[in-house]
Amino acid sequence: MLLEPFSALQNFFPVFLAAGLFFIGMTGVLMRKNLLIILMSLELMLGAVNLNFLSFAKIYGFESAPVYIFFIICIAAAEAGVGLALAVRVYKKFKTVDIEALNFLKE
Amino acid sequence: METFLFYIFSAGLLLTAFNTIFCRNPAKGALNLALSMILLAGLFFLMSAPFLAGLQLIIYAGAVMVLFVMVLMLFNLKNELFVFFKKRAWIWTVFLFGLCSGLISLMAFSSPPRENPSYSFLEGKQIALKLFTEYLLIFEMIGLLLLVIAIGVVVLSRLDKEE
Amino acid sequence: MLPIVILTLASTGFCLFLIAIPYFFAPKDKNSETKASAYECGLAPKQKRDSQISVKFFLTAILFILFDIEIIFLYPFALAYRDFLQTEQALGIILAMGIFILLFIFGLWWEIKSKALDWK
Amino acid sequence: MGKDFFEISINLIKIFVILFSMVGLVPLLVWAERRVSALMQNRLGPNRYGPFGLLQILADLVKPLMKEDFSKGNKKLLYYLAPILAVVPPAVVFGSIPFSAPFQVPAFEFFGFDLGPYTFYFQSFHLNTAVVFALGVSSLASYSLLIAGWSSESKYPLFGALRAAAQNISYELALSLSLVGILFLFNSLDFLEIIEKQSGPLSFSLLGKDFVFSFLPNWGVFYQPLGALIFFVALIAECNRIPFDLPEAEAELVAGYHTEYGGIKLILFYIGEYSHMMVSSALMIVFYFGGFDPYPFSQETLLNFLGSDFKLSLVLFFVFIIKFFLFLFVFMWIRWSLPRFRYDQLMDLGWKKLLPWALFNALLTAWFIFL
Repeated sequence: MLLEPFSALQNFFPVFLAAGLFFIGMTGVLMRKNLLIILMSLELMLGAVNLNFLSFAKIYGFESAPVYIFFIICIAAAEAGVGLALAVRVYKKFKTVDIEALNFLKE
Repeated sequence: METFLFYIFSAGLLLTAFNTIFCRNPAKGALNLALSMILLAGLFFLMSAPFLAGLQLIIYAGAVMVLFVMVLMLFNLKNELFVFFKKRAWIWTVFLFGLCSGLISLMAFSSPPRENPSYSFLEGKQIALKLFTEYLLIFEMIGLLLLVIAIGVVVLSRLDKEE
Repeated sequence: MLPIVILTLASTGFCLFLIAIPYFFAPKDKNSETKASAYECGLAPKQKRDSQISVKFFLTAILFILFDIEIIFLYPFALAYRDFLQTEQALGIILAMGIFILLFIFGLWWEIKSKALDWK
Repeated sequence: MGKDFFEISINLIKIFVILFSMVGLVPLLVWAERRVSALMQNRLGPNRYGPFGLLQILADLVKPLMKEDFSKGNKKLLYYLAPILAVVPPAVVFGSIPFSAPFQVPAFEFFGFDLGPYTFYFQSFHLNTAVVFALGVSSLASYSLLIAGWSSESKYPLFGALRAAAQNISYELALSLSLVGILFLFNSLDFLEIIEKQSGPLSFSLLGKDFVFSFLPNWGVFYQPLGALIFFVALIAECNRIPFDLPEAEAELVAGYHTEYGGIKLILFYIGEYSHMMVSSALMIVFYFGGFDPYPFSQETLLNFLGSDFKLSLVLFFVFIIKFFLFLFVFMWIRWSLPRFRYDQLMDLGWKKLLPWALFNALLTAWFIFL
């Protein structure tokens, strides 16, 4: 009832939502200095990709979308695990989680 | 009634997504992200994909979030000062979002969606039939990936014992 | 979907109602320092509250995620198992799942052998 | 929720009835637990107030209501959120469990509205992927532990919360693996279908020949006794009950993650724990003991014996209630007969013994089905 004038856009609403969510995640990655918040917003971006896949599956009948969502969920979880393992190492070595400290490779 | 719920969930999702980024204490960010993952599972549910919603709930809200909260407790972070890395990132976001929504609306008006869609491919059994017939190779690769990560994480977290 | 939302709201509302009752009826008195301090069997809490906690909990959580993903792959396989038996290339699929489970068992065996999971 | 106004209101009332029956049952369980444990140690449980000490429940409930609502620290919101999070996930999963067979309501006329025929489900909501939903929501229960421990702002509850969450997590693995065994057997995610497949005498076909044991019911437990045992042990561990309740043990960390809570908030934690126990026994019945399936006489004979399927659903409801209380008794019985595990024994059991055996059980079922 909200998008009556753009009735064609009615079932594209989750796609816009997914785009919005994706860019919120992107700002989180770009703007925050704390390593953990960056990992969290990365999870947010991957969740938005899932939502996008599902909405296009429903709109255009994209048969194998659930399988892609399945794989994205698994890889996102595994990646979060490894990212956090590295974050723990960074915290142990540099005593801070701020990515400013990780500039030792710069000469 | 369902669409009304749909709008509530998406509004809640955007709100918690903002909170995960703009909160001072990372632990509160983790809890906000957990809430947004639960709302995302609710959205999947509303889009008639209950099996995927259940998976999302188990993996994201159940496992990933507990990991984040555990790690944040390990670090015992004080409320860090509200530190932003770069101010210009905001402009990028708004610009790209505008561009993206333009493209989507272009696509929406150009190609009409399918008429009477049958969403049978969202149930558990159909996913399995497609997963194990067409995407068998990727399935094996993910099995190997998980094994490598399991071993890597253990080795990674044991390095300090030798030091 | 709506009943689930109503059920969650109803149960949270009930808990809030229970929490609100003492807010109105129970006695309220000043919040003394000793009462606010953490409960450590009556002794004054020794040191400030933050401290270093072993990595062991973190390792369990990561291994939980990894093995949970492998279980998640078993769910659709279990659902469509009887249909796979009818298809012609059934043996290929079951073989592939056998390899996957072999990797799972090897990962678990390696965790147990490398004493990553025991606590003391 | 429903086609017409009448059905929506019926569904709404049903949701609240199921929620309040669950929360109402909790004090009764507390009382029953004290009586059962007393009789086991041949002493009399509470029997002072009212018949058989039933008014003791009232006393247990009203006293914390009147306690001063004390809270401190700067994480007030989370401090109050933890008890709520302890109660909500079990309540939601309890709503998805079918108590009895759904029955058809014929179209009838009511004050001028002609209300169409619809089926009335004996559960808050009917999901066709209920197994994954129940597992997902019950995995949210470990949040209340973590938040409670973290918002109490002191070292010991934090340790208790971490240990409780780690234990909760590692037993969830064994839980989901034994569920895989069930899915191999009944390969459907809907509770009603799983129960429907468990009716009738035990009959399966192995290597072409099929066996029928008329005296044994067709329940899940006779196909997978090992899976049932693992499922039961994992459920006990999920509810943090003895012998797995080390994180809350008095001797260890004072009271674990809910040290800093008093008054009604502690009672909410108990309500959460007991409703989790109820959900666990209900899940155990649905998966392994045939839900509301009255074995000795099959549902059809009961149907034409009783006439309308509404009466049949009522009888099946009582069958479910009997099994339900039987399992609650088993939970209490175990609580007072087994010593408490040490923490590393507890985690070893979870990872090293339960998990491989659950995997073995799933593979065994797959192998048998393949034959």
